[in-house]
Amino acid sequence: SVQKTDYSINTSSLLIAAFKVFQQELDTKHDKYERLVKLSRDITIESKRTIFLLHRVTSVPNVEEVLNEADVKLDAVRQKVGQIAEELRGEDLYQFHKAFTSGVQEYVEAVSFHHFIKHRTLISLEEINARLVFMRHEKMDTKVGAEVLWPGTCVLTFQVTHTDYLLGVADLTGELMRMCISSVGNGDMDTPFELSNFLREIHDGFSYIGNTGPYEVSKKLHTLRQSLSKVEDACYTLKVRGSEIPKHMLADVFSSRTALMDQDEGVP
Amino acid sequence: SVQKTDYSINTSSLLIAAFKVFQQELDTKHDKYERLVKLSRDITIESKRTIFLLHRVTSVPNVEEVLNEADVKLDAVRQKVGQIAEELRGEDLYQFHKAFTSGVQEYVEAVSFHHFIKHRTLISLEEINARLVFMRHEKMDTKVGAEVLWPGTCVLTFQVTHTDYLLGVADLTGELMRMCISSVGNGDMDTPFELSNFLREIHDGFSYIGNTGPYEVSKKLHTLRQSLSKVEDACYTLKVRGSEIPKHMLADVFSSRTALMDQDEGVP
Amino acid sequence: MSVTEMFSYIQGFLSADQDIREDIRKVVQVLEQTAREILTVLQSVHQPTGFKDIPSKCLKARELFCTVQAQIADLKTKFPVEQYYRFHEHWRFVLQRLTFLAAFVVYLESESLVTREEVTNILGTEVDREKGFHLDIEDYLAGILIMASELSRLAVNSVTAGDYGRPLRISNFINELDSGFRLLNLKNDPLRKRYDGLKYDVKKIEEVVYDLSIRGLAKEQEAEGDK
Amino acid sequence: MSVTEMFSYIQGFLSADQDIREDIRKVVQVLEQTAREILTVLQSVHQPTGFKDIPSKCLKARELFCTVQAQIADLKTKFPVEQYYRFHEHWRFVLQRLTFLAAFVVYLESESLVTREEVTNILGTEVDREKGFHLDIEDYLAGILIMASELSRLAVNSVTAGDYGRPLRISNFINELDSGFRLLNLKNDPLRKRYDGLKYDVKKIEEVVYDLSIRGLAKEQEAEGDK
Amino acid sequence: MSVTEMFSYIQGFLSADQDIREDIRKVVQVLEQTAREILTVLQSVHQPTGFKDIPSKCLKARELFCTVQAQIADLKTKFPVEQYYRFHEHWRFVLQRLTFLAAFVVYLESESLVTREEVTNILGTEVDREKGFHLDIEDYLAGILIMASELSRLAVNSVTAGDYGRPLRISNFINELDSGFRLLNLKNDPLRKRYDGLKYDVKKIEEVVYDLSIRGLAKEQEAEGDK
Amino acid sequence: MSVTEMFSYIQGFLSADQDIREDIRKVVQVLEQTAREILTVLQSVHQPTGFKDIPSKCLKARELFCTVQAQIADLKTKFPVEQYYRFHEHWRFVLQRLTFLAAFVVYLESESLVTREEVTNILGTEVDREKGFHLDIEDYLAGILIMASELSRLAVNSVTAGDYGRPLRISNFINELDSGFRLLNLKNDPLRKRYDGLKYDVKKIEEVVYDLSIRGLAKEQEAEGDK
Amino acid sequence: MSVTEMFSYIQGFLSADQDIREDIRKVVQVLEQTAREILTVLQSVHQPTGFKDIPSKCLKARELFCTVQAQIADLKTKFPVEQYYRFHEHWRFVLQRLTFLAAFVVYLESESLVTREEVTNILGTEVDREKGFHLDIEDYLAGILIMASELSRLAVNSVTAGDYGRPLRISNFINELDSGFRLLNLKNDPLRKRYDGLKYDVKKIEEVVYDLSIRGLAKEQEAEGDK
Amino acid sequence: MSVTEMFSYIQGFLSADQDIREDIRKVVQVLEQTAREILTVLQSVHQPTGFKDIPSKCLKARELFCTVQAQIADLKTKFPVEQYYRFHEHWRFVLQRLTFLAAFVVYLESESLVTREEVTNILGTEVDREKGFHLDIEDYLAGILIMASELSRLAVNSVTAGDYGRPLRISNFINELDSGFRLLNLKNDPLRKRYDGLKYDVKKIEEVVYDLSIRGLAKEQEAEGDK
Ligand SMILES: [Mn+2]
Ligand SMILES: [Mn+2]
Repeated sequence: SVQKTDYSINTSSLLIAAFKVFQQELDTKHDKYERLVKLSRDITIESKRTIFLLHRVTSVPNVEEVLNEADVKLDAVRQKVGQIAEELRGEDLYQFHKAFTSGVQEYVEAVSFHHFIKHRTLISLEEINARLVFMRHEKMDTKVGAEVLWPGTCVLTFQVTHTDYLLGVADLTGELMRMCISSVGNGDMDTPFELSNFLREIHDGFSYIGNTGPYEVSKKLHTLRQSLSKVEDACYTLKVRGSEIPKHMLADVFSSRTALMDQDEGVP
Repeated sequence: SVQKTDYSINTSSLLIAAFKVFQQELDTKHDKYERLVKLSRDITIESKRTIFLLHRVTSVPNVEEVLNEADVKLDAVRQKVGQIAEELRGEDLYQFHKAFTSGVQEYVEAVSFHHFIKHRTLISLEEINARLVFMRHEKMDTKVGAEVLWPGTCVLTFQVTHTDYLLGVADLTGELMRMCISSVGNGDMDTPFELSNFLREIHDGFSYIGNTGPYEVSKKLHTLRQSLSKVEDACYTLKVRGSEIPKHMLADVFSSRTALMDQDEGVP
Repeated sequence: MSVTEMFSYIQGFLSADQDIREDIRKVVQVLEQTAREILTVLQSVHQPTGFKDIPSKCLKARELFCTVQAQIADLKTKFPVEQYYRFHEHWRFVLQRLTFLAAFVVYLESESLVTREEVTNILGTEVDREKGFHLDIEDYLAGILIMASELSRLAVNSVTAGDYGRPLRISNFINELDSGFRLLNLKNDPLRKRYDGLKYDVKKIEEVVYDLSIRGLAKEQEAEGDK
Repeated sequence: MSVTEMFSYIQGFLSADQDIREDIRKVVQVLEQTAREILTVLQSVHQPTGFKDIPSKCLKARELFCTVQAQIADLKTKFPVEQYYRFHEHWRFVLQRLTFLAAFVVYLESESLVTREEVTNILGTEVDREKGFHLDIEDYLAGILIMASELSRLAVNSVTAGDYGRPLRISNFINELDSGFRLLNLKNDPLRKRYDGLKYDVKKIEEVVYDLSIRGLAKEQEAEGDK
Repeated sequence: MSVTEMFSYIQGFLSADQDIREDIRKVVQVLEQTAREILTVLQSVHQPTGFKDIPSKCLKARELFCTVQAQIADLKTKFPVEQYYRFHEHWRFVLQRLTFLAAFVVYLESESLVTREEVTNILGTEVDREKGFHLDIEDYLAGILIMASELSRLAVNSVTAGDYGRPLRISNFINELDSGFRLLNLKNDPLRKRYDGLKYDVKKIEEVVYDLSIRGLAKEQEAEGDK
Repeated sequence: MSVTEMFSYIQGFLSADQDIREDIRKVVQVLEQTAREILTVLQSVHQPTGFKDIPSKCLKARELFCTVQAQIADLKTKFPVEQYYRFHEHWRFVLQRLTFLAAFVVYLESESLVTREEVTNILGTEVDREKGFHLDIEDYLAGILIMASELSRLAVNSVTAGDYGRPLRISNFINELDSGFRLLNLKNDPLRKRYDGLKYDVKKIEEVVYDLSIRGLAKEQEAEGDK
Repeated sequence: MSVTEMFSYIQGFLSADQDIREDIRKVVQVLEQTAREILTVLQSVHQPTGFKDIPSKCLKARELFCTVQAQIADLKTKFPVEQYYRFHEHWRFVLQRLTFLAAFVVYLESESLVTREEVTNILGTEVDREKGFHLDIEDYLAGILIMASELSRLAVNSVTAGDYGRPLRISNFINELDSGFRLLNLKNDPLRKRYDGLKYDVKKIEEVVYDLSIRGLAKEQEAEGDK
Repeated sequence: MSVTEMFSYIQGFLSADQDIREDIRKVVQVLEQTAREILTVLQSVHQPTGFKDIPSKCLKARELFCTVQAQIADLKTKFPVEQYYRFHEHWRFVLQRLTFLAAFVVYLESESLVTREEVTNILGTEVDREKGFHLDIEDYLAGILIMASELSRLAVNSVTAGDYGRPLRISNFINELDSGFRLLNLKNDPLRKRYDGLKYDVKKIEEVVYDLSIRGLAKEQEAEGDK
């Protein structure tokens, strides 16, 4: 067979030399992308587990304990976010955004759920970002993009984007809905109304933003509306059921029920 | 608010004890799944890079060198497959199949491409599996599912499924098509016809299987048919172009051309 | 081996695979039929008149479970024992239904949660995966969750039938179950969705208990409910 | 900060973002218009008469690139310098086209491959990402591949115009380019697809060279082609 | 026969087919209009005032079914009798709606389940498939399931209208229906999906009965409902 | 006219068209912003405290509708009046939303159905298609259906807020609306799909009324609601 | 006006609209038939024997265009003139086909590009949008692009038929067309997609010219083609 | 008849239906297997060596068609003859494939278009719909179109195999087929889509003929192909 002379062996070629540089540049980028994807998956899993843990607050007496345990878990997640920040040192965050956006959204969901349970307010983007500041000891020379505090130490930050924040909060509403239904199931008469108001505020916020936000947000609006309607229905049920008995009698009813169940406790 | 008595603190509960076991079982499974996904991604990337490397054979004089380099890369990939086998020790392969199927398919694609270039035949499933046997030194006690050869050492095997093999071979055809076009571009008059026959055999094989195979295979048939038609077109062009000059003159034409290009070589 | 031989070999494998699946499908269809029969037996407990002879209905269901055991024994012969998960999708659904039915029978008999071991005894599967045809943990959990939803219905209908003690006992049971599930880290999968449904069952039962409480109907049967 | 305030704040951010994108879109539209004009100038080299005054066409294109530089300078002012990849999609396509045009001009002038540095000079972008508005490496490569396809067309048309030396020189050039690309590990992305197209360009040019060879038409201009 | 002749002949065939479909579509549109009118008549039973004169509404609906019969008679003339399934999709939907309406009328009149024979009498179709334009069994079942969902609504509204006996009777009826459907081995098709909806209707009606029970509103009519 | 001249002329035409679309898009964006502001005002009626000052919220919404009128007046100037349907897609969505909002305001004020004429007055569009920028009848109907779903939410929340009379009135209103829609012969289009959603709203509201009835909470206001 | 009256009125409106659409659909079907007939006449120019009597084929096509004119005249009567864009989708496709056919006839007759005015004359539509049933400019352009692809086929087949001069003339024509289109700023719409196909036509024709050149077959007719 | 009896009866009916479908599926699977075997035989004509013994391949295919006839005879026994369209979807696909194979054999043997009657003879189906298991006309057309695309592949590969006369004959054949299809008024259905593919086949084959013409390879056989 007739084979053409090869050009790639012409190692002196400027063109080939240039492409060898390109090869390295591309491989480096892809490798970084892969590492970020893996970090993102880890963050997703741990955040989800934190959310599961937090749902226990509706059934345990010691809420603080759960919150602390969750905070420890979240600290571990933040360490992973720190690793992302490390990877992004001196890079353009948006260049690799697709690799870790889903993990970050899940973290926002977890941390805002934690915050809501503790403070009954919506965590702000600033508050989230304030906890994503990492101290690093530099073994080698200081790199670009990291602020030098004193020799050998620097501060790394990670900035959650507005869109990731919004998407995380949109998912939060699903967890709030679950918490609301659980509260009703546990005989809690106040939390559902509180959650309903909070969820309604978030819903109104999202409908104020409407379709000016990113496409992914609009996609989640339907689920959000369903969650709200489930919560409103739950509050409605509490109200109509409660309407059958004068308000001042409720306390009696419940104290007797609690007593009733204390007796039952030994039964598996 | 009225809060119900909690049952989860009732640590003596048999039910809760059972669910603690379930929690561990599920977490262990999910963690394993995640590790397998990561291994699969690594395998995919390295296999793809091997394929890129192998495509250089159409332009370099020393094919052996490229093949050896590719084999070294494939060895690294096999190590990763070994790690999968390690994870699957004593497990049901199919339980975690979704986690690593794409990586394994890509490995099949790479290794069968390597095999075709070397032997001009289709690698068999047995040949593939024969190279996925791993020796392991056991630090701890011997586990189930691994055959014990002598104390401290055992053999681990990984079995590529028939479906993954088929899907990998289906993807191989795309690479064969690329190789065919490259060969024509490099003035190689024989490889295209060889590739066209081989590809036609694979095509006929797939159409013999038809829709009795898994759904994913049927999906790839269209691409396969397109590849075949590109290769057939290339051979057709070689033939009609070649028809304008008597066969015995071809050698002259090409030897003069090669000479011509040798002179040019210094020009970038 | 030539390309043609290779594809013939693979085609042989694929045919065999399809035959296995066909065989499995047939047994599973029969199993589904038996499951529907057990369901029909147990459904009648929701009728006002059904509350009286729960024990006899349980016995009848137990008998049908012998048929199930035979059918599952048949199913086991249809495929290589170590390839359970290769064909899992085929029987996943029916095993969940059967687990639900077993759990429901056990609950009706003893008001306790069936263990995974008990279910495997009732259905005639293995306990350990290594031993062969077993019950996947997620399928077991799914079956339990189906039962939870049946129990919320039972709570409602037991009030209609005039049994005011049962709802409170169901409430205690289901609350403990809920606590158990809270310990699990579920993925975003069908099981998670089903578990979300459990919250509604808990809520529904809570409402029934509330209705009984404000009318003072729960108290009289308290002693009885303690059993 | 209340929920309402939070959403107002976010809404403010989103509006600002939209405004930026609107601004970028407008400049990019103007850039695309200029790119089409340069293309029209360069397209005429494919005409039988066009081969004579390639240099004058290149000069004219060079002038238009000054306009491009001004427009890119304008584009740079529309968004924060460190957020290049946030808005990348907006100008990705036009930058690839402009790279192609720059590479084509340089090839026509000197029959050599434009370097990434040269393109950044011609377009008025930065070389280093850190310095600001730069040319993404994949966009540079995409532009080069568009040119390769244009060169295969040029090889065909140069034969029509009676220039039998050019195809062989193009063939050498494009083969070296192909060797370069073989070194890269591309993902399954648009660039990979485009690179697959390069194989067809190489094949096409090879066919032209073959046609010339068997007719002995390549030889006479060999000396000329060596320049 | 030349190719042209053959294709001309085929075109004649295709035109005839399209004409038939056009004719069918027109009659089906008219049928849908009549179905909507019957629905409007029957919908008013859900109004608080509607419970009083159910008989007169049924009479009115019966009259409209005469129109339906005429329209179906017309439909039968539009296509060859043995090609029922060739055009089935065109009237499938409206026949299901009409079956629902017929079943609803019969239930309101006699609180019993309409048989397939009765539906064919009311609509003017054939009983046996062999005899011609008949009611497909799956369409009959679909119509019955639509009615089940309408009955759960009726149970709710009858309480609003102060009729506390009806829900219990509906509950019994629907339970029997549910047992009936459990005898069927449905495939994974639209009918199966619709049947899955039935359990929600069953549950809804049970909750209505529960609400009446816990308030002691069901007792007086229980004996009556037991029949 | 040379080809170049002709295409230059055509480009002029296309540019003009694109400019029109750009202008329309901008005004529509502003309209959407206003619509969202009205929505925010009206949505607050769902809050427990919101039921007290519905009138003041309506007033505020009415003020914002003046802004809408100005913006629609602006929109009218952006394109030739007879090309309404050429650009219909641009404003179709926002007009449906605005119709919903107008219908909701009118319902909150007077508990009656807004007519198409009233909507055109509130929005400042023409009544007759011939007169220019009008409200397409299908868009009017779509807006009405969006309101129906908002009313079912209002029925639920009004109970939560302790207003037990409103649900019954909403129920009557929505039933009348349903009868109206049943007169229409809708094609299989988006409107038909939306209309299918109406029956869920009807059912939902009926269940609210049921919950009030069985607890004797609806009685005091029943007489009133009957009118 | 009561709700019922209002909806009856609306139904009248909807019916009228559906009738119009039905009428339009029928005429369009007939138009499509005529278009297919013209196509059959013109297709024969691709046959080796077809090159001889192009003029007679054009005459025959011209006759059929008289039928088209009558059918379009009929179409115009089916809807109010100012609602052209309301029903545009119905005839958009066939008008593009007819434009292609008109452009092809004109090219075969005079080797020149048909203007929009000429097309409107041939089809019997209005030139100005204001005057009524016109040819939308984007549909005109789409028709032209369909012809371009037909011309690349003609270039190939004219070589087969032994006419070596035509490809070069087609090449010049299509290059001019391409330059023309490059003046347009097309959106990302179907037209843009079609235009992207043009460059394949250009390339294909260039390759035909190349094949003739390298074999010295183009020379004799070159002078002629240059005009 | 009680509800239970009625549903038992219905279940009997449904079972029978499912059994029929199961039977049909099995025979169809076997038919598909035979079809794939015929395909394997015929596909070998594309191999360089395959052109020599087309006749022997056709004979082998003819033999396999005897098996097809037996299998179709078996299929006919599986369901009542007048319910062809009830189960049409089950065999539609395989009948189209078999029609393609029959048409391909006939073309290879005699270079003529198989008629529907011939296909029915080869497959052993009825000619008239009234007579029973027939070949639906749209399935016949679909099979023909599959063959057209196979022929364009054959044209390419016959050149590779050194047979320069065949492409021209295929070209004439396919042009005639195209004219035939243009007589049909196809709806916007799968058949229409398939037909749109035909023009690519036509073009592809024309380009093959062109390549032969320009190299003077088609001449010797031209006279023959002209007939
Ligand atoms: Mn979540
Ligand atoms: Mn690949």
